[in-house]
Amino acid sequence: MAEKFREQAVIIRQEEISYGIYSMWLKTEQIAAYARAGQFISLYCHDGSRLLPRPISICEIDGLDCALRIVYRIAGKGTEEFSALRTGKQIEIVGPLGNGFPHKEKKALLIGGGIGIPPLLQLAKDLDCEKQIVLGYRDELFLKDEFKKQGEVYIATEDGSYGTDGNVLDAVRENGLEAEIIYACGPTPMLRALKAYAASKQIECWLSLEERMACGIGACLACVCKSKEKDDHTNVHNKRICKEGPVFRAEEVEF
Amino acid sequence: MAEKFREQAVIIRQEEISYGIYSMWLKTEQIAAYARAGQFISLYCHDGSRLLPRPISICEIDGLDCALRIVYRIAGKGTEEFSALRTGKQIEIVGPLGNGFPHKEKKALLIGGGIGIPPLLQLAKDLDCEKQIVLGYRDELFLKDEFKKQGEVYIATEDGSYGTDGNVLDAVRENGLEAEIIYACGPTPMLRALKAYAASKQIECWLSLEERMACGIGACLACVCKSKEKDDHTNVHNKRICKEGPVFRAEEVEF
Amino acid sequence: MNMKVNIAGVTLKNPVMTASGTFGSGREYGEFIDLNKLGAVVTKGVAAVPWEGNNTPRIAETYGGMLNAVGLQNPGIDVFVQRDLPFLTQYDTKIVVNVCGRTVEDYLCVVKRLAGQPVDFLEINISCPNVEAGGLAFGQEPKMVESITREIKKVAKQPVIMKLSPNVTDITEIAKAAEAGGADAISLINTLTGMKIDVKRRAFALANRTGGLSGPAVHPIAVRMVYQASRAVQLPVIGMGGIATAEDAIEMMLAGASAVAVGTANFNNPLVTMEIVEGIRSYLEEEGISDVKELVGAVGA
Amino acid sequence: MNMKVNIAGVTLKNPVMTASGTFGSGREYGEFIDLNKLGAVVTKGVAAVPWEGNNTPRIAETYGGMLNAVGLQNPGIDVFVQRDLPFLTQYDTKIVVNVCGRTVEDYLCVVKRLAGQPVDFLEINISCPNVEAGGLAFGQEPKMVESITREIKKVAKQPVIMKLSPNVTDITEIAKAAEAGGADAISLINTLTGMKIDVKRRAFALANRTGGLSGPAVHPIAVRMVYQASRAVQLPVIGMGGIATAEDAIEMMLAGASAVAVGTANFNNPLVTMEIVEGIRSYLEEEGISDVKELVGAVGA
Repeated sequence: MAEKFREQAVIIRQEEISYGIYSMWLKTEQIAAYARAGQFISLYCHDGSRLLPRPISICEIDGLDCALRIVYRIAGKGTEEFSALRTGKQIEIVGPLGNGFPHKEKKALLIGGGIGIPPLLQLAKDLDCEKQIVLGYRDELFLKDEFKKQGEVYIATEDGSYGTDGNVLDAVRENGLEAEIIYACGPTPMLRALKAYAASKQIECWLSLEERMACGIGACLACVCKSKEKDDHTNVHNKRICKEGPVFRAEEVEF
Repeated sequence: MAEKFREQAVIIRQEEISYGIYSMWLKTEQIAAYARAGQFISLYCHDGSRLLPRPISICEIDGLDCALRIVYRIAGKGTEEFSALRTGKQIEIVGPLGNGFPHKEKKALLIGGGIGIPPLLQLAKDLDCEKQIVLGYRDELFLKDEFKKQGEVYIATEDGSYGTDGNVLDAVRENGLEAEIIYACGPTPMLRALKAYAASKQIECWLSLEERMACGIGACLACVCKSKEKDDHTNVHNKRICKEGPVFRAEEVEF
Repeated sequence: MNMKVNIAGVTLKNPVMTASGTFGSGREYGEFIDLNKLGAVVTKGVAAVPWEGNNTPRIAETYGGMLNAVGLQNPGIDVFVQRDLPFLTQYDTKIVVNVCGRTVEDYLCVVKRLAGQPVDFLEINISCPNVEAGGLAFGQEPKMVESITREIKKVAKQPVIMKLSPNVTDITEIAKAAEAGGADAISLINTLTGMKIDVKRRAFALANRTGGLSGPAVHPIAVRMVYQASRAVQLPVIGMGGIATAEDAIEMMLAGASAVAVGTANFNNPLVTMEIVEGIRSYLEEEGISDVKELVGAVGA
Repeated sequence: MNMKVNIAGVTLKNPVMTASGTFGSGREYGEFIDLNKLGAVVTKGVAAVPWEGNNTPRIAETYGGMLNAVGLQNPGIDVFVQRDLPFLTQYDTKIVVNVCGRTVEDYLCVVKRLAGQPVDFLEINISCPNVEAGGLAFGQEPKMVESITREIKKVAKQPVIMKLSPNVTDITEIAKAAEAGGADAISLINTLTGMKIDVKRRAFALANRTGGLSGPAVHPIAVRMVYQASRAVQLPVIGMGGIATAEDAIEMMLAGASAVAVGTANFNNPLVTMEIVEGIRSYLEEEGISDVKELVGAVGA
């Protein structure tokens, strides 16, 4: 049974790194020491009108300093509240949650789209193999330079302002990228396209999915996705994204 | 029609002056310039789970600096929230509300009990006549020295630790105090006793009442008290404490 | 951009009204906002004779909401007509008079008295949980709703809005009963019956023991009922229940409301109605919608 | 100080239970709290066969609460008995199995299957608003409540708790129907039917359109219904609905609940049940009350 903790984390620093996108470093007691790339944490609001935790992917892990980095977009009042927290303020978090990415020693494509980009950063740092990183943005770039330290980076922008004019698969094709394994996180249409692409090329493919969550730990069955086979736990064709996921083999899940 | 304002006030300073009792100075835009002794302001919580304003009596008015002082007791989560506000923080307030104390040039007794003491401080400063101040506490004293600057102060404590052992009326009797007018604020049993005392001595008596409020401005009819005569506004035997009050002639109201 | 809506033949300059009982007769909030900018002012309930209301405490805060048990204190129809109505007619807004009673005759008396008066709508409160007789008792039984609606329609000279209670198993039955009785519109939801106990004193927080729950806490229940009711009848629906932001108001209209009423939120922010009017306007602009009426029932469209 | 309570002949070490559907079968929250310290664990609803539940999104946050429309996804009684029950019996706590079904036969099938199992109570869910057949449909009609209770009692080997819906005009009628059918206890409230609309997409927030509202927002409604129901019947009442603090739990007991269940609050704080147990203990100490049972129905005393 994986270790999970509820803690009062402390904001080490926070900055807006792109329009409406924030990077926050959190000092934890234990969570960072147990966290893996692709896992997430639940963050709780101070305001009493908002009860549910906000699940946010871990972007970087500093195990030595027991610190975690998250990079998130303001998507509502909860994340807006988080974005106003200054250095030294506390925030209640639970984690690490979910399974995280597998680490395989195969030639890899790491593909991130939009706010699905951050969780790939820790993975890129961890993977000790040949890796190509494809990042898709609507317009404004973020985290690009940090990924560049980890491998070759290919960019696609929807407005064509940088790199390939189009989506991440356009960038894969334009640059003739090949791999034995794909790790990806991003919007559902992108993940669907990657699932089809990986199937057609017979590439192993791992996708990090997203869904509205309540408990974040597997109890409430809110955040399920359809699975190809009957799931061991649920005994139906549903998998819990917060527990069996958020990272799944592409063939396992239907979404 | 009295001027009322909704403002973002700024905390000038705040301190705990007795166990669980806080003194807060607020910088206002306009409210302080219009406020009178015995009026109150509504303070709104930051936390979204608490919707109703907290009505708190004005303790001191600094018209020149447009500042207001309130002294309040932590009575729940709302006032607990206020007590944590530090210098420079904002708080939404509405005021000035209610009628305030009349100012008569008669030999006066100012009588306050517990958290009903603070609103008498501004009155004591304003009244330009002979005045005797009687303050009743359970045990720990507060604001005593500030009242001493305004007139002769007599203290009663329930535990007998200071001054008269008993209540404010015991102190009035013990010290043989006499007056032509009484101004009072405090717990209901104290106000009832003062009403009876003033009637028996045929002294003019003004009491500041309290009741649970919602709107604070006279619209919702939550905070009424029974009145002896049919009230002009309500057309029944009820007066709105937030609007016709909180200060009433003792004979006018039944409580 | 059009912000006007039409309810039973009467045009409101915008869909934002006040909710009865939270706004007096407009005088107090008129010190904070320009009443001319409201779609309509809905008055506190008025009865044939003055009512004293319940004992205090009449109010208790709850999580994201509040309980009230004011008990329909009101000065009676005579003072209302002589004093409050002339105040309201100074303003360029529609006037909805909320009518309450303990018996059918009570309601009819007020409705008749208002026949010649400058009133745009009558809102019939058959859903107040805080009075012993009348109120909620009339509003939970479809047959009773139909018959009281019919009686009122016989004597009413203004369009009649029946205000419905959420304390029912099936809101569509009640809405249909109001329609069958000839109502011109329905408004919902009134408050949900609730209770708060002070654990320190081990006593009821309200003198009346129970009270009506309102505020953002109940908004999802209100949206659901407005959605169900607006699909069950052909009548215009005035949606209320926990509206505190322009988003909440828009949500209510998307669910099926032709107009909305703002109640408890006034207590939290006396300027909230103005902010909601402006917020709806901004939303329409941002979304490129030229007529606010396009929002009505547009969920899932 | 005594924290024990007795429900239908079964002694719980304290009055704090979990609310069905929020706590799985205890395994997940067991990573945060000591299940031995709970009065009882109430499992997620289990049916005769596995249920897939509703489409996603199944959840939406609301002001001071949340809507869920999970739709009773469950692994079926066989897996439950083979896997989840043995997990729970490791702990020194009482086990309440929540039973759901689409037909009376479905319920009976599960109840019979549990007859020989180490289960302390059956909680019969006749009040889920999120399934097409069964659920709420059984719980809104007194005659139906009485008859399904009677059928279940015929085959049940454990005490039967009927879980009631708040989506009714008169909760006392439903409570009395459960009593007439032979129920050993009642639990309330299940969720209130609500709806949320995303104004940006102009679409329902939940795939199921409507969902069940829970959380502190609904607490005053729950307290009122527990108060009414506990005075209408002789049965023990398990109170739930928005309990998030020890104060909320005490309030519910003062209203008339013999035990309480904590649901949505677990999502806000996985340790909340432990804090509530401790908070009740502290309250009793501060108030000089030697037995938690003295709180039951003690409002106004």
